[in-house]
Amino acid sequence: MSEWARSHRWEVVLGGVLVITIVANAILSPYYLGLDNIVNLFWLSIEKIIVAVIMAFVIINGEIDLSVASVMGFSAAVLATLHESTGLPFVAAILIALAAGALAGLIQGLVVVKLQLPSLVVTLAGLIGFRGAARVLLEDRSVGEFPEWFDRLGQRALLGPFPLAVIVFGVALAIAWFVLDRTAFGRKVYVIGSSAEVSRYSGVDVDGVKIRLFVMSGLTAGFAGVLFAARLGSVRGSLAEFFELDIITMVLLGGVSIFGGSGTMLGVALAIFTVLNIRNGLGLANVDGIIQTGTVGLLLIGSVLVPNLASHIRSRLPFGGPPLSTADT
Amino acid sequence: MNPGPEPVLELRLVSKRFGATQALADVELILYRSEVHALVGENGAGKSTLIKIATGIYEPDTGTMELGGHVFDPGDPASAQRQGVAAIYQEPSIFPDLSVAENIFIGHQDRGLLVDRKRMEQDAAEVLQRLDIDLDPSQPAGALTVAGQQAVEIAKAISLDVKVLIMDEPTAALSAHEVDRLFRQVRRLKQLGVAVLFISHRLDEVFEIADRVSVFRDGRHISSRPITDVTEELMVREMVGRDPSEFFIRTPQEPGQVVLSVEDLARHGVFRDVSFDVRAGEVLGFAGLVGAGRTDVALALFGVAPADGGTITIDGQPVTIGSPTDALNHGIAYLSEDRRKLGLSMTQSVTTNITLATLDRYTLSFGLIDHEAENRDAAGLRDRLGIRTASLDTPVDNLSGGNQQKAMLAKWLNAEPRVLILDEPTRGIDVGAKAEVHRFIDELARSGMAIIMISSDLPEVLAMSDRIAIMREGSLQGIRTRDDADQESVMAMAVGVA
Amino acid sequence: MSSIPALSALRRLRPDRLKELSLVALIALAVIIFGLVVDGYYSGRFFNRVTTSAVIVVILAAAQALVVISRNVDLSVGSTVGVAAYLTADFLQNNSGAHPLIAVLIAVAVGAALGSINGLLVAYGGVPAIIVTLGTLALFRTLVSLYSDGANVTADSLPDWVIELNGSTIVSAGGFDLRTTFAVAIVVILGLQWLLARMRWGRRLYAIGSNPDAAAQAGIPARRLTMWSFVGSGALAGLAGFMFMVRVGTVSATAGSGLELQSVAAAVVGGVSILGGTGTVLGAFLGAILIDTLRLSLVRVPQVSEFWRDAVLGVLVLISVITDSVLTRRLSRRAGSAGVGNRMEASTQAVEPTASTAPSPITTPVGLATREESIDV
Amino acid sequence: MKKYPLTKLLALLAALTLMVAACGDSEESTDAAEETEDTADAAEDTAEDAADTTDDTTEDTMAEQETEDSEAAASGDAVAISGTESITATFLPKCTNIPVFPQANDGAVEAATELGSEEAAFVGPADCGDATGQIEFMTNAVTQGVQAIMVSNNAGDELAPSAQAASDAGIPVVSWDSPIPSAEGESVFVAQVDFDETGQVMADMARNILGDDGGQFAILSATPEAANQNAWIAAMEEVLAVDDYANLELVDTVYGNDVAEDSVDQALALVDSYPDLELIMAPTTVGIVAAAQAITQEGLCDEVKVSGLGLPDEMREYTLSGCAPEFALWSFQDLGYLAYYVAYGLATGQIEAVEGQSFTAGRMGDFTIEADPTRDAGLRVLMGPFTVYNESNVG
Repeated sequence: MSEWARSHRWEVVLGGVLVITIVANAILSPYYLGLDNIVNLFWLSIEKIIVAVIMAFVIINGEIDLSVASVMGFSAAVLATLHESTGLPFVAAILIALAAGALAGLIQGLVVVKLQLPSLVVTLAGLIGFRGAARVLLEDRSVGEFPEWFDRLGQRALLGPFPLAVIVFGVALAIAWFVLDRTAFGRKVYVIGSSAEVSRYSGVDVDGVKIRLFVMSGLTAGFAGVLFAARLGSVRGSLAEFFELDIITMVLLGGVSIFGGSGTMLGVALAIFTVLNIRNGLGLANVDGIIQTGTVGLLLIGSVLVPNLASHIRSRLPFGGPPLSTADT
Repeated sequence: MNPGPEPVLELRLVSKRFGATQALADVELILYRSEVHALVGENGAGKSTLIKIATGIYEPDTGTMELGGHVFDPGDPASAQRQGVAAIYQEPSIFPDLSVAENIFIGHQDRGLLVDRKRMEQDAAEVLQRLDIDLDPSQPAGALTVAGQQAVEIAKAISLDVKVLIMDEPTAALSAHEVDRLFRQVRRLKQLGVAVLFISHRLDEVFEIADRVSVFRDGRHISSRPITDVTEELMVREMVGRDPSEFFIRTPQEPGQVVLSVEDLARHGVFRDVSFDVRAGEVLGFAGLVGAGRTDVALALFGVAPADGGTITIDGQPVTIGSPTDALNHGIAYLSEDRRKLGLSMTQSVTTNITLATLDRYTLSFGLIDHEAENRDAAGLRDRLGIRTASLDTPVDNLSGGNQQKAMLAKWLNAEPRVLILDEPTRGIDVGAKAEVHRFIDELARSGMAIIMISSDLPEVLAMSDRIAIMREGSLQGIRTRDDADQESVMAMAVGVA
Repeated sequence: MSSIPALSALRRLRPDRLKELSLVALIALAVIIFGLVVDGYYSGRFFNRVTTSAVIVVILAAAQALVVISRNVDLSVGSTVGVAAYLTADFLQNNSGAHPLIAVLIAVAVGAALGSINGLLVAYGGVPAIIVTLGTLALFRTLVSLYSDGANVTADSLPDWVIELNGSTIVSAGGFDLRTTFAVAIVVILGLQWLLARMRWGRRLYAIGSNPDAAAQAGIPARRLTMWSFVGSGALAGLAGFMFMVRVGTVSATAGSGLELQSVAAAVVGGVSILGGTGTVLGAFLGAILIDTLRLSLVRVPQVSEFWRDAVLGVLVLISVITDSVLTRRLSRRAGSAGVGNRMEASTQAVEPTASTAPSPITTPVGLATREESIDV
Repeated sequence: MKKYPLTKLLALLAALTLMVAACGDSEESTDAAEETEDTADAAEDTAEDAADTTDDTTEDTMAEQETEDSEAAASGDAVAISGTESITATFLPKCTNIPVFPQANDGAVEAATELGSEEAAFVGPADCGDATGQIEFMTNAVTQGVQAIMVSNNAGDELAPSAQAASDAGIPVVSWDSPIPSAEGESVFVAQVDFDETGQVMADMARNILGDDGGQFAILSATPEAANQNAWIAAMEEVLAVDDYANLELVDTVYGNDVAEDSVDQALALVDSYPDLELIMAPTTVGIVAAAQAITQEGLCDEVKVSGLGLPDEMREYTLSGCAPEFALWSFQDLGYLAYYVAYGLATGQIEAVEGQSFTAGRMGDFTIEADPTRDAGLRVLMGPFTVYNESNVG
């Protein structure tokens, strides 16, 4: 146990913060522990956190995808446009929308890999471009009147109190953990993030893994966009605008190194839970949105700073332990 | 050659302990003005700790240091430099984006806040000239070879007016030709009154350059003598505490079928007309200067930088190799010369590194990794190669250089290649580990593997190879059998005087 | 090849200069193409539009370059602009008689103060810059929102000189104005370019970004310099905040949001490597001008409707980046092979990937940064 | 008419696919991108054709008549809403950083104090760009079990599911400033002015400024998504179709996203693109002041005027300088006050959200709930009136 705790120091810190948050929320708000609230807590940010899970893969792999929020908007816009102007079965429209998301990821992945451009720049262009594509499709219109079953999937509980999206998130998290921690693909993601050249020299298909990740990122963003459309019941060109920084914040808070090669799905999950609980607790206490954002910002800095300072102080003490390693330096 | 009578740096009864490890125990070392003092010892002997103490990275637990007769307590490398002690490492720590001149003067432009680029370049040119180094001060340092970068570091030390220059394995990445040039610079340093502490695993170099030699073992100071008083055998015995006769073993055997055959291989602007073949059970050595194109041929065979002309034949079948995956599928593996950047994923565990190239073998359904099988194989290789590590889950970064080298070798052995290309397989590892690596090479050859060994260590190539291919400026000069090759003839071909 | 005079001139250029040249070529290309599509495009009016509009991003791109060169990033610049703009405007509405320079000083001081928070956390707190500035991006915004309590400062309550400053012109020729704000931006850019190239600390910033470990060994006070680079970045963002107030007149608590990504885009398009160590302030300036020219030109192309603009802009940015990197790579390859062809060590450099000690920003296929291996001592 | 988005979608997907195919070679990908632009142009033409035919909503004369009828019918039995108990409520603006919303909240606080009730929680997203951020606050309010929710809807029907959830939980949802278009989950909309009247007022201001000869003008709106702005613009376009306004030529509609900087850029782009432009009409408090600022700074006040909906505090200087001779707005404080009265009345059961319900809202007097003529479904309370500001009354 202590061995595990030592190698997962980040997760331990986050777990502590999460527990404190939960206890504080439970004491401060009588509404917090209700089942409805707990479901809502996930449901209200479900699209962001689903994308955060795949973003963790991309960042561990040493890349970044800034275009996710725009791809969410783009896929949803494709879905809405097909629904509005063709007689296509709605399920087919959904599939095409998902394919559009995957295609967006594929294009960016190919540019990154084949032209060897930094993904930061490529996906920054994607961020502008795919948002633009969504606006091209929808202009100033809001498209709704989706089939009732679709709206219901987004808005009503499906299994017990859980809406589809929350179930999807749970499954996605489990699959992500499995893939990252247990499979050869996950291993490659880490090793490439740690050193792409070593991987290349070891016969790992670096380009293939990267392209697959970008496609997965696009596909997941597309999926999240479709889920969002179902939850909102209608789609506009601005859907999910500005989500990217929130998503990246959650991943980095989860202890994933921006330089790639390290981070765990457990850490990302804990970071997601922590952020959601803090926002929910503050929301129930009628604290303004901007202060919620600021609190998350403070937490992001504090969660790296405090262990750093603690280890600094400890290293000054006689018989102190070895310095804490931070998530990324 | 009399060592100058004037002591510059004196370390007395210096000790340093890390947790349970006594890294240094009451060691003594005295450097005199205008001498080259060699420090030898196996990895873990305490050389690195000593350097770090002398350059202010560590503080000694006990003991005293004096520089020029005054107490020397540097505190940090910058302050050590200011007081006159600087160090140069095996991997030069230069600024790739800055010019040569800027690299030389970056730490100590004391002419106010402004940088007078012209004057700086003039000054740099002057320093370089004093050392007989032929470099353009305005060119970016990142475009230099390792040797060039080291020369920049030496120039930097000279511009700092250092009294003591510590050189930590400066020749590890250099070809013989470049080593000669480095030694010229070292002798020039000596003339300028500098005390040079020279650390190397290559004993022949120690005999060539050093005035005195100190041996360390297990954190203790074993001996310090004038070079004229020691023999190679004595030095090795003191270093390892055992008999040196077990080095460079090679069991002669009859090679088998041709496994790999290369015909007119070329890559535009890099190498051309390279033809050779390698048989099962044979070691084909590749000699030549660094930059002669040996590594490029290896990279072409391994598919990293594929050839654009010629044919590669394996077991009589022509093959196309466009990527490392292709190469591995055809049974070709390549052990890189650059362990840290290309060989090992430093932050990952020993097991992860060993199975990295063979991950598919441990993949069950759903892509699940069979941890049990993976750990079993890794443990097997650990035992077979004698990799010393706390556990298989330890990041390879925590292993010593020799054990890292063995872990890298384990990765490729696990791939069970038919053709194994070893690029500088013993660079920067100590005598003991080197012998072990050589023993493996021999063992692998006996098991029927075809081995291509690139090495800048000429005695090593001569001792280990059945045949030796010599390259110069991108073309193959010729292939000699072991019997009709010696240091002089191979070197002559490599530098083009033959 | 080397017989072509232009090429032999090119090969004497440092990579940074090549990059700047290729950006100038791209801007010229964009101007020519848009000139064919937009009536009256070559007018002083459009020039004035771009120069006044680009001022804010230009200064921010320089701020970003300052930290990115030392292998950091400052995502909080947009929020810093907001805080500085709001506090300065708030000061002016309460002290309308204050001298303009006092207002500039306040804006710069506020920015520098916020920058020093970032700097302290990064340099002395050991927190990676992206985490710190992602955090302060939110925090600074929260602070200004709380301070403003939803109230805007409007042009109405600001002294007249604030509104007049944006239109004030130093020289004018044929409708082409040199606006005061743009002139200030130019002075800032050239000054910073000069400082980074010629001042000791400027070269040291490059050194830190180029190889942090070597910088530590060379005795470069990396922490102090990192600290100051953030203070500088903050101060410039503060100046940009002042410019924001001058240009927009109405300042709300959300002033300047979104500018962080724009500044990163400008700097990166301008050739400042996100891996640190390379790039120039001049390049960042050109990057900002390129993006702003594209953006403002597109608004004026009648064939591109409101809803197509972002999509086209995204594609254009991508094309610029691709063209630029291909151009730079080709030129530097030719220049490189022509220049050192005879030297054995150097000639193998181009093809032997193992020998170079640091990944070049252009050829390294990674997103943000490669892990820096610590040196084995 | 329904076909054009599909054309565009196909063009876009085709272009993207081309880019993938051409990715290996950067020159080719440039070609592909050019092709995107070409197809863009083609699709764009179709889009413009279609836009001309989209507007046919309720005839505004009909709407006015209806309003008068229902007021007459119900004025007899107005319930005077009085303070009986303290209720918990949430007052949810589009965002907290645009001054009109805190002003509205001041009105709500005033009403709560009069009624002896607890102040409603004033919470919301920080940024109006965050269109779906209100959902979270709405949902939290339901979790907290508040007794009433007052919301200025920033999205379209995206808020409807959560409003419906609130309704299902028995919480009255009173929208103010900007309604939920489908009226799903909404009890009643407290309208500041009649949306058709907004179109009329804007058209009148344009005619006053441009004179009888008329001339070219353009609209600088908030975001393409903003429901109330879009309704006002549509209403204005209808008015323009009438003969009296035939000389007024609307040349373009652009969006400044309610961001000052973007609005400045867009205003200047309009001036550059249309040399004969004489007026920028900005039905948003952010856009109007940004446009006025830009025009003033560039010294173009003599050629181009600014009008629209603006805050007197922000616009005073430009009105006095003649740059923005006329603009209009209503009192947001009154709007918040009235919204709170309605919400309180519904929460305490004093009134019901049915057509014809009349009530007295403190200092503001009598109102009647009526069918909302600007939406297919939904009820509204019409506050009114508009105040048109010019140099005589801007203060």
